[in-house]
Amino acid sequence: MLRDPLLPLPARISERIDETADTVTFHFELLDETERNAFRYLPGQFGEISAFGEGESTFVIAGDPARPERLTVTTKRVGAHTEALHHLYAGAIIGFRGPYGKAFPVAEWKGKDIVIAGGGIGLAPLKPIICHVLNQRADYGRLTIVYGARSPGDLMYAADREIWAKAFNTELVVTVDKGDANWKGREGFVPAVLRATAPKADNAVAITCGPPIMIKLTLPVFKELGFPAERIFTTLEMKMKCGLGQCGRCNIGPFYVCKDGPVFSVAQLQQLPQEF
Amino acid sequence: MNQSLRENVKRLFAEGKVKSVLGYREHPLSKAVVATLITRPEDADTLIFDYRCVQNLARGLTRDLPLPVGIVVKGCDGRAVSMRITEGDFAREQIVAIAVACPGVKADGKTFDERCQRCEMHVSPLADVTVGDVSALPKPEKTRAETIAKIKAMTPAERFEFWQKAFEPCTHCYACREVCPLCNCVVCVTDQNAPRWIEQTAKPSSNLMWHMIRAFHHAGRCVDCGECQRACPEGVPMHLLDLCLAEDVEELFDFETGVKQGGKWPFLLFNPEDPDSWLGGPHRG
Amino acid sequence: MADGMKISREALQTALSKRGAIFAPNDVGRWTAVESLPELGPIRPRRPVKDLFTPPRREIARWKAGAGPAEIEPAKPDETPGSVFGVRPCDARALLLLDRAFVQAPYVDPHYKARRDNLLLIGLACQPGPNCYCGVFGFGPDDKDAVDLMLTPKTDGFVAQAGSTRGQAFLATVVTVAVPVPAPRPGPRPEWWTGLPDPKTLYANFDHPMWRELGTSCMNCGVCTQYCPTCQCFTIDDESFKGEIQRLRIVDNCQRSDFTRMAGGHNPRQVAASRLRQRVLHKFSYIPTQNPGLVGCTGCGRCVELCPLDRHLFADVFEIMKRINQEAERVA
Amino acid sequence: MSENFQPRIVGFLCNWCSYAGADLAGTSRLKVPANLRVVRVPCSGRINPLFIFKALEEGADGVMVSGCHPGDCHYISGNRYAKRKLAVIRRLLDWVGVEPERIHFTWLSASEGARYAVEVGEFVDKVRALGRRNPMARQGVAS
Repeated sequence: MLRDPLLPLPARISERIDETADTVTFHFELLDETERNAFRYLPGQFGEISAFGEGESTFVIAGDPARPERLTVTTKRVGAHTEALHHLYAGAIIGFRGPYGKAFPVAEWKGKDIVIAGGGIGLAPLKPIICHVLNQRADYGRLTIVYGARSPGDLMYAADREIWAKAFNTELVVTVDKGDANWKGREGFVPAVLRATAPKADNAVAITCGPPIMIKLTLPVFKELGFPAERIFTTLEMKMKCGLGQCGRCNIGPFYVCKDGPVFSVAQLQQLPQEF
Repeated sequence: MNQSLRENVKRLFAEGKVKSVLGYREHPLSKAVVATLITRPEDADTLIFDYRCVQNLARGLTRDLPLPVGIVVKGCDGRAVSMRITEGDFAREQIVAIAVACPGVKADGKTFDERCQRCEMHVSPLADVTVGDVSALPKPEKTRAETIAKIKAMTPAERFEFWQKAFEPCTHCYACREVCPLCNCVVCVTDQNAPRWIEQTAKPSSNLMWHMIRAFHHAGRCVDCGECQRACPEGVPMHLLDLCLAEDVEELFDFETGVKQGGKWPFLLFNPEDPDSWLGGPHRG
Repeated sequence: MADGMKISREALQTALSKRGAIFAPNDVGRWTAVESLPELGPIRPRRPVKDLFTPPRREIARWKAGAGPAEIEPAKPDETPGSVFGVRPCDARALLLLDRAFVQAPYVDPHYKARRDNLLLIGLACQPGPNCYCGVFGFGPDDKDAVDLMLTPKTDGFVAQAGSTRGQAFLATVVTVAVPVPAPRPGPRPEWWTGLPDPKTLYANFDHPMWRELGTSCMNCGVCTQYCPTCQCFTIDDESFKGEIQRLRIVDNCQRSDFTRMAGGHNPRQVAASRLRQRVLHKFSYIPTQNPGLVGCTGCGRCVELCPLDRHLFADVFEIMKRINQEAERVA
Repeated sequence: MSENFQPRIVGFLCNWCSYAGADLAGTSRLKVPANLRVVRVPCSGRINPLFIFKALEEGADGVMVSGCHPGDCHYISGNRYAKRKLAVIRRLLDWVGVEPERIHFTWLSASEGARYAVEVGEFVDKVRALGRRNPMARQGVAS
């Protein structure tokens, strides 16, 4: 008998990390043995998380694709559903549907340098790329990560960042818009810090995610550094409900962000009507 | 009527009193009467006014129109515009009311609408320009009290049954909200989910909740233009509930909605002498 | 002259009730189970037949608050055989469009598929009304391609033509008399209609100022979308009452101001005219681009008939194409 | 419904007067029926009609709202606006067919503990006399 694709799979939260005041990372595992072992996903794919009784929302799977049995999502408290999610702790049952969407074309990037510019919670969709690159380090060239957040308290993935800082042929630059008393790192917006870091553009790919204003100011910097539009990637945020390309909500022109995205190159975005 | 309406609009353009005019025109293809926004004097020749102009244009007034904007208004539409000005949507000088002498409109094309049969104000209280013969306007054939008499006579149980049956067909398409000139909340209570006051799916409880809170939010504001009931694809008589409340508001607060310009919504004011008997039941002091 | 099978109302009634439940429109135009075949009017009822296949409120799963994973009860698709009497060609063709969305791999909606597989569609020819436009899409009031059995009403029963192998098999089980059937009548269309717009041209004029002018006379009340047989959009939400929780698939409406409003408040289609454009482009540009030969409309005319502001979908499409072509000629 | 019908009553008591009055009734060990579930609100002016409609929809058989006497309001005019709002809420509930006995709006000062106990007792008896659940109450998720 056909299984309803809208039916969530039960999963148990194994670990909860309060990254910032309003952002929480959940590590969870699918309860069903066979589903857990068969589950695979690629960087950039997303899933629908359910806090039972409050509905569902869309989150990118922000874990390490090489360990698919341990799923991860980073959620910011912005509405009723995320509020309900943030009341849950390790051991609680949530629902999961996925993986959905087209992934970042990591296979095509083999042999290229990777430049990543993330802002605030925008680092979540980029983390699987970094994990993938570090797992297959030899396949990729220089990895440059520029990560910015509003304040030191808003910086996420502290543990992961320590690993990235020490990784081979990898440059990690962390900045904050405004530091506080004991902040000794850089201060400045991501676009400015990116221009200062000046990663080389030839044979390199750029990926950026973050609040719309940051994307708007970062793309020109990438162009300035010589990155062509088809080698700059981002992932779009649209309201999604089904994730299957059926509920008709997340379209930009004839393309469904959940099915034909959420990953788009800037070249593709330029052809789309500016309705996102 | 059409001729003098067009001349007046052209004069308003010529005198620079308006930058755009919201009115009715007969659609060249579908032959139906639709709203139109004209910004050039020569387009005024498409403007018409007759019994087919059932729609209330006050909802179409948005801030991004070239201001000052002229608007062709019937009696009820004019009250709606007056209420919107009272509530601060527009400044008085941004609106030029082109009041037409409206004998009544016919949504079905044959008989006067029920709302027009009891209309006591055929010309808009807000009138910068008046078009048409104001003297030969029909007297109301029935009153609001008669319309709600049969509900008033029912016992509570009968009334509850009546409304359960009346709201049953509602599919929550919210056309009644979208065509109402005074339904202008940024986020409607139906779209709020923290807490979820009114559930999205059609069922007896959410239907009743929606129509009750809708009626409450129009108490003392509804200008009785009847567009909500006319727009409903399922013919739900929700405007009846507004009329019931309007009767009470006028009796309690002596406030006729949309008539006096600048009057405040009864809930934005209070009167120390408001009697305690309003609360019902035995009270001291 | 094709051959039809003369069949009496009683014979059809018994044959259908042997099969299972019979659904038909009631007096207020809603599809409900009926005991006997009702007398139907000349044209389609107010609610489209899609209500039987994608109901406005369809359960996905239910559970008790605080329940463990085991207590999640998925809703079971309804596989009971039955039949739908009085399906008009425009509603039936709309189901073919919904099949494209809900029955194509890799994501099949089992509830929709179960109803589609188990409900026999018994079509009924129409006497086209003032707001019928099936002719615009190349079929007419007698079209039998999307139904299992197309009935043409006669004084003492019907003349039936099979529209599918399933219909043919069903017809064979009923005693009938062969009768010649006239050729199908052409469908009505507006006299000023010159033809379907080119999907690419419409999409290319996404930012044309005409969309805003069309938006002036539309209040986005959404009645057209609420009653459109080809509209597939839905939302997913939980409803609960005293610890009993249901996850629901709820039919939604793209004209709603919060259809694309995100948690942070960002709303790509905030402006009313952009939602009118989304509706027109989805039907006349996006669906034809992704499915050549299909158009997201079957000309049932409910949107024209029920629009409280008397707007006309085909007049909108015609006017914007005329403006585009005029400007193209002036440039050329 | 026999006399052992125990109505469920929701009471919205304004924090400064009526809640204090209810507290006083409790500390002076007056007999107050347990049917009343109290929701404390900053002022009777805070009452949104949805509070009352939602309470009735979720199964309350009676709703009571009590604020400060006119003139005693901690926020000067909160209860005066409330009087107008509650007047229209009462009329609307009446038009919709909720029996008037299910609704009780009153003013109670912080010192009127005794009167609080009496009024709540009378109100509960009145609702019990109706002998049936409030018709607006939902029966399940789909009703």
